[in-house]
Amino acid sequence: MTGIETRGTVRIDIERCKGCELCIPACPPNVLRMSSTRNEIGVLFPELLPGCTGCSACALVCPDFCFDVYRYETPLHHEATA
Amino acid sequence: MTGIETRGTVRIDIERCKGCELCIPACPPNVLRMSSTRNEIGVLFPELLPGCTGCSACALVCPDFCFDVYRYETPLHHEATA
Amino acid sequence: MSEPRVLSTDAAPDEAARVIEPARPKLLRGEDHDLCPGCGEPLAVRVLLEAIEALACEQRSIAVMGIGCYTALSTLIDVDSVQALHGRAPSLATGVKRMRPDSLVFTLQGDGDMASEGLQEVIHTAARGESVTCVMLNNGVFGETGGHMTATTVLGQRTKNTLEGRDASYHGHPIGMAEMLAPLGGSAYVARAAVYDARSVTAARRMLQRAFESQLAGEGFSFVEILTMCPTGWFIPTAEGPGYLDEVLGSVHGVGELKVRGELHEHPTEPEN
Amino acid sequence: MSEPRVLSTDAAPDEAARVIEPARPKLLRGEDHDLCPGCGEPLAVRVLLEAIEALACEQRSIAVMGIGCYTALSTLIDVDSVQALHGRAPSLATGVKRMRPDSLVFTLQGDGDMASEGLQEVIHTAARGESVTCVMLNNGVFGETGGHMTATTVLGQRTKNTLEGRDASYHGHPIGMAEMLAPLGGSAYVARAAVYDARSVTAARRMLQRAFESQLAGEGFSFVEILTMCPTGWFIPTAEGPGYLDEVLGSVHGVGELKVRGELHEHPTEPEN
Amino acid sequence: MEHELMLTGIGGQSVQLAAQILARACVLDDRQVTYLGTYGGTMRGGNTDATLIVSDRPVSAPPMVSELAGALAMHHQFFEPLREKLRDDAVVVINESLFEGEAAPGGQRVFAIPATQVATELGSALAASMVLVAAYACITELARLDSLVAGMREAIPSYRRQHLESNEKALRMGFENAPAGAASVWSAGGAR
Amino acid sequence: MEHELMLTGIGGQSVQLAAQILARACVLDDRQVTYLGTYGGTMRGGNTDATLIVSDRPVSAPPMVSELAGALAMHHQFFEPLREKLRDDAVVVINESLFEGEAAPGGQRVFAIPATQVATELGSALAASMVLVAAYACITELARLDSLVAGMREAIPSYRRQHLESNEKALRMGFENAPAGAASVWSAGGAR
Amino acid sequence: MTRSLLMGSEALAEASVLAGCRFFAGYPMTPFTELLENFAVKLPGAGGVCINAESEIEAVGMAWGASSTGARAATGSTGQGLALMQEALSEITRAELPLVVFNMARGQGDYYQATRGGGHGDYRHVVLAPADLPEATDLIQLAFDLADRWRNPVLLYGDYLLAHTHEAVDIQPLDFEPLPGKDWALDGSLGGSGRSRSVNPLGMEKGSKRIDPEGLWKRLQAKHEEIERREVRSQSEFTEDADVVVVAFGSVARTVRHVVAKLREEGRRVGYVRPITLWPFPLAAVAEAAQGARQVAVLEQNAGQMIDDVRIAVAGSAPVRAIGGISTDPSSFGIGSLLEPANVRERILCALEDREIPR
Amino acid sequence: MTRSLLMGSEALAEASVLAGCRFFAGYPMTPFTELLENFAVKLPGAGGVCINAESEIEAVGMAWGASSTGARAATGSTGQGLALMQEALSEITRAELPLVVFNMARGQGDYYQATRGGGHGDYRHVVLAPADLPEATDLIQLAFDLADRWRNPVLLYGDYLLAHTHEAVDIQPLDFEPLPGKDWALDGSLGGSGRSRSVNPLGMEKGSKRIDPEGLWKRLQAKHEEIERREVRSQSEFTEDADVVVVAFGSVARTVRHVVAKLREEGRRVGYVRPITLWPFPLAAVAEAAQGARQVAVLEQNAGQMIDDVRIAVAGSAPVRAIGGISTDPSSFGIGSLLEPANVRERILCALEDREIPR
Ligand SMILES: Cc1ncc(C[n+]2csc(CCOP(=O)(O)OP(=O)(O)O)c2C)c(N)n1
Ligand SMILES: Cc1ncc(C[n+]2csc(CCOP(=O)(O)OP(=O)(O)O)c2C)c(N)n1
Ligand code: SF4
Ligand code: SF4
Ligand code: SF4
Ligand code: SF4
Ligand code: SF4
Ligand code: SF4
Ligand SMILES: [Mg+2]
Ligand SMILES: [Mg+2]
Repeated sequence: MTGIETRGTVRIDIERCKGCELCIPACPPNVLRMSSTRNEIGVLFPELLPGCTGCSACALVCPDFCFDVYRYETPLHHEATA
Repeated sequence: MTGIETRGTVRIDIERCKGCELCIPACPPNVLRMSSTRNEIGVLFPELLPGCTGCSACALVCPDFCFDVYRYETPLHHEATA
Repeated sequence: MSEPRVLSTDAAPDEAARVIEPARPKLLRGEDHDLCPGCGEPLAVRVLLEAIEALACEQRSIAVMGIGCYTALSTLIDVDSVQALHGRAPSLATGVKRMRPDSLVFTLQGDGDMASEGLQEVIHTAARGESVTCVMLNNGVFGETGGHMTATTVLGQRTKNTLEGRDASYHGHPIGMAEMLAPLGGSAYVARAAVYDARSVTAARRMLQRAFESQLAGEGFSFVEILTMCPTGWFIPTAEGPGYLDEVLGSVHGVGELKVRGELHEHPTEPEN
Repeated sequence: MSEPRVLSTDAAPDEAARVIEPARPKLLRGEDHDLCPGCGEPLAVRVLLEAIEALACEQRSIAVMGIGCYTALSTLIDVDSVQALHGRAPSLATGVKRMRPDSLVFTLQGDGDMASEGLQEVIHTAARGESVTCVMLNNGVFGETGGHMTATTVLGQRTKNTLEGRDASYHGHPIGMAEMLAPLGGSAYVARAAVYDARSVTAARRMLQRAFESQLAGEGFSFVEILTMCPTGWFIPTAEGPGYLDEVLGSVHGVGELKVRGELHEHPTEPEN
Repeated sequence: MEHELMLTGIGGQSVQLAAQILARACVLDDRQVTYLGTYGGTMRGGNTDATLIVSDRPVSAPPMVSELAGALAMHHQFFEPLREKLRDDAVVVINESLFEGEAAPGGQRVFAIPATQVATELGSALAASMVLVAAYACITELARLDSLVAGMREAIPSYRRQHLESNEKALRMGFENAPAGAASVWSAGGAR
Repeated sequence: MEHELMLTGIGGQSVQLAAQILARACVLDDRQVTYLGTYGGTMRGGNTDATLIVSDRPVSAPPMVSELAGALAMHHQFFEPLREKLRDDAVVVINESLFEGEAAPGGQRVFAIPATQVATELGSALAASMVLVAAYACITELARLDSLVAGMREAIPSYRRQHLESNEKALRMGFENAPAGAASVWSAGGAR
Repeated sequence: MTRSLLMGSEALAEASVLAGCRFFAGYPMTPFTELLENFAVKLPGAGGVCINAESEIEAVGMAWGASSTGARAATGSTGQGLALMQEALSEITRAELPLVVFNMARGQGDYYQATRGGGHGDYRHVVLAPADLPEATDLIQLAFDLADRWRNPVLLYGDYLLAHTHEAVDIQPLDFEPLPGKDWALDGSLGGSGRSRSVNPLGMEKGSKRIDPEGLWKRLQAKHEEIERREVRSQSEFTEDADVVVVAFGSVARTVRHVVAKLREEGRRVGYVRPITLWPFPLAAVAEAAQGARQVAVLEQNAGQMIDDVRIAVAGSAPVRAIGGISTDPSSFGIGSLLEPANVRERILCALEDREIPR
Repeated sequence: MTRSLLMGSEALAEASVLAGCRFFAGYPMTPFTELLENFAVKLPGAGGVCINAESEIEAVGMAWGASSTGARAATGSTGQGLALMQEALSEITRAELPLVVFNMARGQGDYYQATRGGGHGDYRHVVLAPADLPEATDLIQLAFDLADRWRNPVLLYGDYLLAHTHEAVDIQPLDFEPLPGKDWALDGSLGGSGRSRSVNPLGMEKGSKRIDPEGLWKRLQAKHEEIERREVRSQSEFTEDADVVVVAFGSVARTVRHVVAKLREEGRRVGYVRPITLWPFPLAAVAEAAQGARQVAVLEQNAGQMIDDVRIAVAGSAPVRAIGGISTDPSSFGIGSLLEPANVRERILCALEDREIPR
């Protein structure tokens, strides 16, 4: 198989996100980055890139409880770029 | 010289004495004992026997500040009994 | 250079997957809250509730809330709660526990609440060996009233009235709450946690759970201090909060278990799981 | 058997003699007081005043009085004094000292006053490194209100509500005030004395003097705890007071210097003279 | 009949104990009783008073009295305020062993009892107030000896159990050596 | 002439800072000013309002107004209470970049300024309120640009000194791109 | 129970336990100390708890916590200790918790404290002021009932005389109307159900960020107005044809009652009104008694506090005059000469004869 | 000084330092926090000290200590923090120490606390209630003067509006009559002379076992009666021919003043009395204004507290009616709609037109 292995994923409630960026460095495989557009209250929010491991770190450090974390039964494989 | 050497003495304000008896065991040469008569407020008070050294222990432990302690320039000698 | 691919995250995945960590534990209600971006307090509250769940104490817990920013979270906490005055939670917890000896009774207080306004409450409660757990969220500031120094603010820390850092000669010295409570005869479990990264958050949950276990076992008083970020009161960008916590607060208020089952630990360490 | 000879003690001796110890030091006024027979508090007050004299601070001392039996002695103390509310003396002392930085400022409090009602006052004052000396007369009871247990009452001690002795499982554990204050960053001198015999009284005077010296040298906060007899609150004959103090209170609240010039002593001992 | 009396002494609890014993004895004798102890000042070792009102109807007066039908004095110190309140026909019982000076200038009936001496002879100087209160009860017929003893047993706190014996002896000595009914408050002569 | 206006936004201090800058600018321009900031609830991150009264005589009205001659909105959330108070002839300046919905149903004069966008382009999204307040001052002629800049320099707390530059730029951008005097409060047309 | 000689404090503790009190916390202070001692002796045997708290602030906090679980709880002190509890007492009122608070006061200088409080914001406590011990053992039972009924603190205003006087009393349990259930009481059982309970003085509710303190406070105000309508209690005697109506409460009223009865026997036209509830104050009873009186004389043992309420009640229909005053002993425990019949008599005679009051 | 835009808290701190205040201690609480912040900034430069105390109880204790040395000292909080200070405040009054106390209150629900206190026993504080910032900067200077003159605490009743409103003010130092020296102030210098000083609230004196609390308290009472005679301050306008006289204080009075002036312009017969001293209350001014009025309307932002004093003043000569009420915002900081002109206007119109007040 080609591409990046993605063992897990997250659901992000971007409307609740306050843009604190705590989740970004918390992600071990570094697959979160801040968006370039803003949400309803005018802040940037995280976006997910391929390679999530479903480790939950983001959920544990998000003060606004934006992340549901899932682990795939079978890992997916993504291309790194869009 | 005969008799007991008495290097010091005390002045006792027996009217202030509340009869707690703390001075009695405090006296190293053991020359204080409680009276058999009572003072104005009805309690027994200390009496001095010969042999005081002027060590101040009684004064230091008396909660009612009854003792002035003196040391004789020249020790006296007393008979032990009256 | 091509843009990295952004995955869709607005719904649960279509593929077969199981939930590892739900956004909210069972005891955390679904509403949002108004605490500042990057605040550490919601993280502590989250793991506290998870510890209750882990011990299956959902239906026997009673929270006593102090007054600080975290107070606003009490509407999210789906356990019975009584709101105390600023500083007074340990006494209320005492009254609650004596009348409900089978309940898991805990306080949730800030450092301003516990170490400044109501310091003697927690000390007396600990000395009495009261069978309650006191939890202190320590950010070294009165967050709620604008970020002033508290009795735990560490030397060098930025606050509203120590913008150049707390200076002992002018502002006095911090009090280490865990260190003060651990030697007391009545305390059974005393620990200090922090919530600045995933590992520390997980450790905080373990310590809370062990404190609650201690209470349930009737060992005496238990205490968990949790270092939390307050970027607002520290006057720093939110993203710098975790690092500042670890380096500035954490260097003085060392993390680990100070007392377990009534035994003092000479070198506090984090509990194994 | 003939009676031992009783010497006259109603006046100064006729023979040449010098005063070794006057009944009252210069700063103790001549009136009598109404404290109980065998009370230890007047002994502590005496040596406190002597320590002031020894440092020639008669005209620069300000006392802040707590509320307890010793309060009645404030009319005997010939230094400026301000009467605080029960438990609140350390804060008053703080205000006094800040406005009179050249004065020797000290509090005189009981264990009920300092360790129960106003516990956090002294801790905050110590942590702040306030340049005052707090003196606690510790008899393990609220003497004034009838001899109930306080936060320092040692396990096994008799009080009005622990006639069979304080029992940890029912009444909780005592707080060691000196031990609690010594580790704080702001405290410079911390010691515990007792006044149950001439030697201990003399040592108490030395410790008070060293505490005051520490204050005058601007080292920070200083603290002297003094164990005192309360035969009334202990429900024992006056003559048994000293022994009870030494054996019961003294065995838990160990006498000695815990911190000198900001350095903690691992094994507290009494100061040499 | 409402009999107001006060007891006074220096410090300690013995005066209060005596008053309480008398009060309990009167209740046992089926009277209505109001009793209040007060201590002078915030200090220890000051004066201590007790006020008792004994009646055969519900007591209406407060236990702060302006006029006294009776008084008991362990010591002359602090007796002044009581003396000022004595009615002309009051009964005054004093501890002859310590009391100095005039107890009742207004012609009141005064009984001098060597209470401290009697108690000391019994081996417990502290029981002087027992001697005195029993004498008062006997002279005024305010309470019976059995009731006094029973009242004393009710009143002694658990941590003072060791004093039961000596107190009982003192009560008996006081009662038996006093002039019984010499100023009865119930008889036509003594009552008002 | 007494001009009552309110500013509203979400959380943060930027709305308060904007209000304070305008207030200081008016003082520098020799007007009487009363300004009050309020925060919604005991919580952080809630709404935040500011009320300003600018006058050429001593201000008699309290800084809690029932009717508004002007309003500034950073965001539509929390604007409702202000809308209800708008006079028919009020001036409303909104942050077009975030504001959704109708700002003034009563026919008031509404000016839409892309404040967040302008500020973001200047490299400091937080300065959006500067853009907006400067636009308001320009449109209403309530204060001069120089006074705004001077007022901003007075108002910025010491620990925020790093923002002086970007704030000044934002004020200038806001002022210079707004329709000057389009609703002057001092002119016959704008004043009441 | 049978008649036995009990100290006031003992009887009050006894009657409280009889009324179902199961929690007490306090800190010693004369003349409150013995009440604490008696609770400590009696509660454990009744399945309750008494804590010797380390301070008054901690005591009221403990009682607050106990009450939040639905237990009948009480605390107390003397006025000075109650001063320390003011923040808690006003907040407990807003949390709508029942609580019984004893003020074993030093005299009557705490009338303002009891009726107006020193807490923050608007709040009211029902204040009961017994004149003697038999009445007090009834009123304390009423206090626990009213506290639960209105979910509001009820204060019993006693003093040294009440606390320390021994009387032969026979405490009888009283019957009251059934009370609503305490569905608000915390027991933890609803955790996780979405319906967990919250005892909150700030107007916060589970599941909602919206806080409505104004709504909460207005609801309280309405409740307090209802209490004003329903719970007024007082005793009046000899007021119909009285030239002088004396108003007095508590221990002072005990002496007044005694003295007025004697004066009536002597044919003097004097009556009295004795507020039993200090709040709600018996405005109507005082107003009615004042009708036709030449003077309303207020005899309180303080610098003049209840006289405010009397003036409000009388509303100008008769002159209101203070005939009491500060009166205490060297201990300041509040047992001043004003409590003695002769002094009270003299002051009432001054009012009757329009003489100056001795100061 | 020249006119500059100052937040109320800043102006108050500035005026205090100008008045010689050299010590301040406080604990943060909205809306008091900024006052503390401003003292912390201003005092050190003026040779004074500001302590961020660890609690309100400690703050008032520190100020007490500072005052006992003769320094001009102040403390404060909001009503809730002041609740915690009640024990100290009543005792400081008995120690006869000057002290200035700020209540940056949340609304007007602390009127009872300010005027009757929640401390123990009889005591009084002078209470000054400015309506706006320029007046406040004068009154705070007066507060320091009165505190020293009477050796009694003086309380400044402010609120969120006063503390947080920015106005362009020009603080001018005021002149007062010369004050007696502070020979009671502690400096330690008389130790050992037999004449050492004692600042004591219990009636204890050096060298004597005798304690005379009654004497002390009566002396205080006489002083307080003297203050009642000498220090009453109020402002009245348009009362001569008014149908309705509105009584209001503080920030509410600011709105009332604004609205009544407009109503007069419209020809409505309405006037107002504004107590500037809440204690001593301007009984005479209110009584006088009530003469001939059809109604006295009390507009206060609480459940009805000052209305007691108004009733006492009016003494039945006109009906007294409450037209205010509880009014706050979700934060409960006290900035409710009652402070807005439109609502005040409507309520006054209700009084003029005998309509029901909206609740
Ligand atoms: C008696 C009292 N004083 C002051 C306050 C104001 N106050 C509310 S929260 C708070 C600070 C809380 O600080 P902390 O406990 O550290 O909690 P944080 O806001 O940091 O979460 C203060 C001082 C109050 N509510 N009550
Ligand atoms: C606020 C308050 N609570 C209670 C009291 C009553 N009180 C006076 S002295 C005292 C006990 C004092 O005990 P301690 O400080 O140990 O002094 P001691 O009498 O033993 O010398 C108490 C409880 C008080 N004065 N003030
Ligand atoms: S679950 Fe782990 S890997 Fe996935 S986004 Fe979150 S932190 Fe990154
Ligand atoms: S941690 Fe949460 S609130 Fe912060 S940026 Fe990430 S998703 Fe947003
Ligand atoms: S001075 Fe020493 S030797 Fe003399 S009586 Fe006193 S204790 Fe005894
Ligand atoms: S120590 Fe003092 S009070 Fe005690 S018996 Fe001796 S002389 Fe008397
Ligand atoms: S002020 Fe600090 S503690 Fe409070 S919500 Fe904001 S970040 Fe959290
Ligand atoms: S009760 Fe105890 S402390 Fe108080 S005077 Fe008596 S012996 Fe001393
Ligand atoms: Mg904090
Ligand atoms: Mg003690």
